[in-house]
Amino acid sequence: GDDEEESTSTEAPAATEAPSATEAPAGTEAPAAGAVSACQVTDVGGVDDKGFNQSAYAGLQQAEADLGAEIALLESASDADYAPNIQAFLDKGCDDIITVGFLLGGATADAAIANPDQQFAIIDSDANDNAGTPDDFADDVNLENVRALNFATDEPSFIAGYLAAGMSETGKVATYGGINIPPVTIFMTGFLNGVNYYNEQKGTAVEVLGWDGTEGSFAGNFESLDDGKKLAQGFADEGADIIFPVAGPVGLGSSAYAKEVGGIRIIGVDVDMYVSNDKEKEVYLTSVLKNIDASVFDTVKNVSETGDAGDDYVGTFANGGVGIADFHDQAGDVPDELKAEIEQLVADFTAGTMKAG
Amino acid sequence: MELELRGITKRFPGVVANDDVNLHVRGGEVLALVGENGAGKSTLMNVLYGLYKADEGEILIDGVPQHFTSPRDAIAAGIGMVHQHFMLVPVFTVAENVVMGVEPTSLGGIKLDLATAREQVRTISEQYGMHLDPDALIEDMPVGLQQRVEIIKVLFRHAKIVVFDEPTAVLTPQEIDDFFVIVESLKADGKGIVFITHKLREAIKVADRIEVLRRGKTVGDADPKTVKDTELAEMMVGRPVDLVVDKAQHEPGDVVLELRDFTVSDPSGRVLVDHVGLQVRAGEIVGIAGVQGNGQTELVDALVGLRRVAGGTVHLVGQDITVATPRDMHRHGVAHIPEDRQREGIVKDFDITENLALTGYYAPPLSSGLTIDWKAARTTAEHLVEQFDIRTPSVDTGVGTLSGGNQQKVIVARELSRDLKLAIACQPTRGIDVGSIEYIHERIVALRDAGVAVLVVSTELDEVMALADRVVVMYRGKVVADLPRASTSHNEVGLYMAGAKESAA
Amino acid sequence: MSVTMPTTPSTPASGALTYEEKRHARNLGIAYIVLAGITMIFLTGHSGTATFNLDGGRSFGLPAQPLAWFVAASLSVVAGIQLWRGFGKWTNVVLAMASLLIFMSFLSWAAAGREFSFIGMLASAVTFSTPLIFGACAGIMCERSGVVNIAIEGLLLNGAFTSAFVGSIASGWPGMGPKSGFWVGVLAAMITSALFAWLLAWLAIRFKVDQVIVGFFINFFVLGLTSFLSSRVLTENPDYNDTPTLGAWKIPLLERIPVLGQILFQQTVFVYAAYVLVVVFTWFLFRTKWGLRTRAVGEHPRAADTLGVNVLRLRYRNVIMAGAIAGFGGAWWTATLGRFNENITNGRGFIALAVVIVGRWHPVGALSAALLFGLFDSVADKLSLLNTGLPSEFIKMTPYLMTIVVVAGFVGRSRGPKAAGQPYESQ
Amino acid sequence: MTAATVDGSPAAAPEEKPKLVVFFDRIDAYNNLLLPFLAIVSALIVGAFIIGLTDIDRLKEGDIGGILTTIKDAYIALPTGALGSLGGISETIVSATPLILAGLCFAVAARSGLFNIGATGQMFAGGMASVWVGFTMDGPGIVQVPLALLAGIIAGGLWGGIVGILKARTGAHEVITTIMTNYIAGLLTLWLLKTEAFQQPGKDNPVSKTVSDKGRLPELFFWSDDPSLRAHWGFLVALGGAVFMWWLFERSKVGFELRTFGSNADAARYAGMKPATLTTLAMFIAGGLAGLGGATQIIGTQGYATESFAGSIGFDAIAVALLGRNKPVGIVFAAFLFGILEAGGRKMQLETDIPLDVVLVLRALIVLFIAAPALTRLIWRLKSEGSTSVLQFRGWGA
Ligand SMILES: Nc1ncnc2c1ncn2[C@@H]1O[C@H](COP(=O)(O)OP(=O)(O)OP(=O)(O)O)[C@@H](O)[C@H]1O
Ligand SMILES: Nc1ncnc2c1ncn2[C@@H]1O[C@H](COP(=O)(O)OP(=O)(O)OP(=O)(O)O)[C@@H](O)[C@H]1O
Ligand SMILES: [Mg+2]
Ligand SMILES: [Mg+2]
Repeated sequence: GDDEEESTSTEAPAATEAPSATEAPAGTEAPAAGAVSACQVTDVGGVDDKGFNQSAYAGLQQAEADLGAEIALLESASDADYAPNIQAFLDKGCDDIITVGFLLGGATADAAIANPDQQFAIIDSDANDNAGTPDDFADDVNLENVRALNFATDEPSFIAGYLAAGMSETGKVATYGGINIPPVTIFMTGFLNGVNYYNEQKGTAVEVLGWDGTEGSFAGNFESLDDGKKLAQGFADEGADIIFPVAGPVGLGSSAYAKEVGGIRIIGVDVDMYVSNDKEKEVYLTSVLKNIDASVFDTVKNVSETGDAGDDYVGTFANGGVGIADFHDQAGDVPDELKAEIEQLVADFTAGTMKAG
Repeated sequence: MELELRGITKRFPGVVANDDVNLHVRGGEVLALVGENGAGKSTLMNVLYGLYKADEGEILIDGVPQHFTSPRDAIAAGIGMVHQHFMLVPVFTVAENVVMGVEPTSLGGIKLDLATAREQVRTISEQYGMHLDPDALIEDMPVGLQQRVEIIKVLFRHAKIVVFDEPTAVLTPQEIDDFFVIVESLKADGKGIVFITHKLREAIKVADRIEVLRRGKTVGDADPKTVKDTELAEMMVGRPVDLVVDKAQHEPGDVVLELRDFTVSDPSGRVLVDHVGLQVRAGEIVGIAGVQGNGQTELVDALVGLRRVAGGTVHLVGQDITVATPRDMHRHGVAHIPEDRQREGIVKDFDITENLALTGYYAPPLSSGLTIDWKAARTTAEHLVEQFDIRTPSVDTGVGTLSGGNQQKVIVARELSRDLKLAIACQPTRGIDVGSIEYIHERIVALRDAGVAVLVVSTELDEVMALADRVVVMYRGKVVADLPRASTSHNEVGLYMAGAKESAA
Repeated sequence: MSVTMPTTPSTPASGALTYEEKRHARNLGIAYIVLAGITMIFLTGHSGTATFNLDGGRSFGLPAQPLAWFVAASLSVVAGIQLWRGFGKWTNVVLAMASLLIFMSFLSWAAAGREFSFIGMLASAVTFSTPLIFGACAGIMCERSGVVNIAIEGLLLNGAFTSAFVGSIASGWPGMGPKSGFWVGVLAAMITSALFAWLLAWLAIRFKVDQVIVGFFINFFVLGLTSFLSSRVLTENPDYNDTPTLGAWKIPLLERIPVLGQILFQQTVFVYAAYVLVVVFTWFLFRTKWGLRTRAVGEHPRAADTLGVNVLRLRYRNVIMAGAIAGFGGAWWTATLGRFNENITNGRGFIALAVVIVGRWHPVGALSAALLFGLFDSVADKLSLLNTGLPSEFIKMTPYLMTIVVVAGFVGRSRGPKAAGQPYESQ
Repeated sequence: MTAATVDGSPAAAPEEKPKLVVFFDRIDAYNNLLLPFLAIVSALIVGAFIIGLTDIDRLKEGDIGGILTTIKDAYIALPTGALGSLGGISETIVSATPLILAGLCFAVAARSGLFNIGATGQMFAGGMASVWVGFTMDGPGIVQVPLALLAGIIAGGLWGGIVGILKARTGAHEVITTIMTNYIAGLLTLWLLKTEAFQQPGKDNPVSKTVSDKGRLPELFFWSDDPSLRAHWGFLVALGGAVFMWWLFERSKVGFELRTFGSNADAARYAGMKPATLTTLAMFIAGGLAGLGGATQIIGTQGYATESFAGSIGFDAIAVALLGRNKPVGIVFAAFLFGILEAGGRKMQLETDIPLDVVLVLRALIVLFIAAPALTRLIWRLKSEGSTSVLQFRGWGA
């Protein structure tokens, strides 16, 4: 049975993690005449944020490697940098400008309206037009030339919650965020709902520490790893044995704690942390995947092939935009029954018969 | 031991502070160094002490040229200095201040051996009869005792030449007498002493030789046995100086200031000024004599609104001003020359114009509405600089660079140059040269003659006796005597000041 | 520079403080009344018993509402006495007791009907305030000798980076394991931070550059450089960013003391080092020749100079030593997390600066201030678990708000070494 | 001043100089232009080494020529990016605008003897107030814009005033309280942006409602219809702030009191000034200036508020103010220098592969060299001048 289970749980990521493997054969046929140019503007986190900026850039780098795309990067030092950074790329004549994060929503929309022939993509935001009168928020204006890349990360988080609830020996699991903003809390809510679903299904009373649906525990930043360790220690003091940090590198502090004390499992976020954090790989039960790189790659590919970034995109289980990683070393700890249930959940989400809400 | 300074020249930007100065002192000899404010006395001594490096000239000890690059070298060569502004760390104890730099230690030179330090300090202090508690905090000590700490510092380092830069300026008469006893014993010990002072009679009294410095140059020496203070003053200033205050008879008018049961206490409730009653009439100078620390400072501070009045009333021309603020007092035509010139009286970073505007900036003619009319302020300042003979290149010069005497003149000019009912002058001539003293005294008398009520507070008995029409003596917060000047003597007032006598007054 | 005409002790300058103290006393009385009122708020909402878990399965419970009643009543009494005649020398003790009561009452309110690990909260305060203690000691050492050090943040960050980087590389050296490699990294952190501190001293002393500007320069410079190296060197070579973490080193016997054992004696070497540093530093500062001269140089450098103390050399030495301390403190991150990350110190150096001042430039004061900050930080963490209904942003404010309350309410006016920030000209 | 140079005659009537000459005397062309120039040159030389050393890939390959090209490109990009085009100038101005105001904020407090690290928090307060006015009001720009700015001033002023009151009433050290109020303001902003009153309807991200076009500060380059020229009248507001500060300290009564209090608190008390009021007022004015900076950032540059709109401006501004020696003209120049480095740094990032972090290091170097004239003099062997004046904050020391 093990074999089968394992392949199931890796199935989702396989579909997205390696777009080059599944779809990119086309990449080799990338148009030789005038390579496509793709340019990324980061938010204030910078490109090595071990989060979405870095993920997005990984997608670009892949496009460079596989499609021969010309890539460029501008890091923003402050919110006031977004507009001029986009402008710099407009002046440079990029084929596709990729902006990262909701903070860039306004600047991206402004640029997109002013330059209707320019292709844009934005991550974690539907570019919204910030111009206009107070009651005329044109967020329903669907900007043709902006491809919004969003991710239903509540789906894999839901599964992570279900899994955590099933795996917890103390009946307490925990999650925390970087700061209390939707791109972060969507994970936490998914996780909470997953745990509650498990409780409903099994009549258990597994408790979630750190998030009650509106308020909870936050590191207050995405940089201080020690905050991650402190929070993990606090959760452990309260008896939690599985922790799901949604705070970029801060989560590494929790992993360090888990490795140090043993007996605590961590659920990774964004990427398969078993792979990306070799140092503490043994603490990861699994990871919630948000395959930004694949969608960015996909966008660049679209531009290079058709000249258009493509329609708005919501990463789901169905399209491989989100996923849940392998159990790796901990596969042996997960009961088969639970594995099967997880597998079923993935299938239900993929089929659209299950909702995370 | 013999010390010789030869051809010392020291320049500051725009100033030649010492210009080819020659000087020598022998062990067992007291050399008095006198000169106007800014004549270069302190500068010369700082060169000697290794704090400044002379541009030209050399320092010889027993004929051997010395190269002092820091006070360390000077100390090692046997030179000690008691600075004009004390060099004491206020939050340290006596012992800590004394031993710093040559600390007795234990634990292999790491741990401060305070027990030994205390003992050493006590020994020296007893040897010279200075009675100092090694554990007392400097900031809690009266100035006289602080000075003794400075002296012990010097002795502790086995100095053979001791420089005293204006040691008596801040001392009470009693403290000055004690100080001279110490000087005598140092001299007897074979130490050479350089004694800088503005009080010419002191110089004549203790010195074996007097050297006069003017505008950075030595203008000659004098034999204290034969020289008269007027001669010395003329050598210093370059013109004859009137050392006695010229004061015509003047009939006082109505009561301007009246204190009744005036009481001031510190926050812990200790009474500092004890039910004082006092009257000052128009055209009258009342001098408050008293040893420092007997409540005069607090009395004035409370009077001008810088301190809370604990009880009693103050009336100015009949009006109750007990709770007036400093600004109210200014508005009422009260002038205040503060005791501590540098702390309160001036802002060192400001230029002369700004300092002259410091108390009057808020009202016409210097100001209307929200702004200050700096043009008017400048004109006024130029006028005052001329009128009060403030020596400065321009009114844009920073006050911090002026000599003490000229700083004091800035304050005097500012405070006395307007319509006044009452002028309060605290230690108006502390640390100031005879030329300026003469001038400031003249102004005060002129004020009286113009019908202003004047209150002079001075620990300098001579000053009070010279200026006052009536002498009030404070002792332990109380007024112990209120005597017409004409019918009292230095001696009598001195007794009241020392608490040896109490009058029914 | 600052000693002008010497004056008698009872001038307004020294009186100013005491006048304020008097007003302070009155304000304190009013504050008690206000606090009693606030405590009444704890009567609303939750009720039930708050359970505070200790070690070894022990715990104690506090009934939220009765406690709030009790505290509000006691505070009213205390307020009355304070306004009526004050507590004299007991003022601060009473204040501390009152604060403790309010604190417990607040916690009981927040945790009514629930439980949480009280001991974990305290232990975490001790653990995570450690870098603040090192940073603050570095700051005190500089400022006590007259050099304002805004660069604590940069020095800590450099320490964190260098210890991780060098420590990782050194563990690969022949005959060197990860543990000894780590300590090589710590040494390197101390040396490089000392070098940066030397730069601070050199620029501030030799060239009289405004000390605050140099501090900012070092902060920016270190942040830029370590971020760059982190992304270009560490990310590309994960092996260069991989040291072991130092687990708890339980002190035999002591660790078994109930409650205290877990809070104080089951910590890492860095925590113990911080406490040793505070003790040693305090002793040195107030009992040794070096300490006497250091304090003199910070208060009145010219006085020290005229006694033959080499002011500038002492400043150089102390600032460099402070750098080494901060470097060591920076290594705490590596010891705790086994790696470096961009801007990992994230403003802790500035909190340390505040700690210096709250602690009134005294190592023990700084220790208390750091612990207090750490405590409020971990209180915030616990609050976020207790579903109090407070927005997370407000909970996050706890340590910052409380610092202000403590400073305004307890510490009052604090005055640094007089000469701090001024360049010294020996001529 | 002294008997040694000035002969007895008092105040040898200083000859009346024309105003302009006095002005240029003060500017003192030599020291104020040559030195900064050499300072920048020194910084660029040191910076070149840093760029070279951080170009790890080329260094590994031993590609010295490549490194030199990078340095050359970088140093061409820096000035051309900032000043080489109208767009660059516009961006330089955009960056300089809030820095001027926040720098003035620091300087006003500094000259009143207070060390105010709180510009960040005060900008948050001002920005949030102005954005609120901006999106709730719907009047003509001529009414709405000044009102939004005023709201910024008041909110920033109050936020700073709290620090002043705490200091005046309890003695709480302003360094502590400003650090803490910065954090608090950041958290409050984040919270506010999620409240119904502020949050953009239909969105759940913490981004505020948008200020309508007429509520925005007008464009500076109004004749051009290039939308990327973002520079706005906030720049004029900032210059106005500088003039205000000049007026405050050089002309006004209050400014004189603040200055006196900043230099010698005892003398201020003696002269009848009120220390507690002055402390509070200084912090209010300082906070107001920073709040105005926040307001121009919102209703000028961004048009809406985000949780990090104050960025690191508040901190950079301390360097700006100190560089400008806490004088308005100096601050404007220093802010411009920062603006140039920011706008030029963008082009540098784009045209070379020097990462942003290294650009920041370069900036720190330039600031340092400009702040250290003695160092520059030593390097270029210029003859030394009198010592540099150093600021004093009562917080530290006397
Ligand atoms: N550090 C300095 N920088 C510039 N000028 C100075 C400095 N020290 C002293 N001067 C100037 O040098 C001259 C001599 O000053 P000095 O202090 O030696 O006078 P002094 O004779 O001691 O006066 P006083 O009797 O007032 O103490 C004065 O003009 C003074 O302004
Ligand atoms: N250090 C001081 N030395 C002298 N006078 C002082 C001092 N401090 C305050 N005063 C004066 O004492 C008076 C009252 O001061 P205090 O601070 O007690 O006022 P308060 O009425 O209690 O103030 P508040 O109402 O602001 O609490 C004021 O006129 C003030 O100028
Ligand atoms: Mg970065
Ligand atoms: Mg002198």
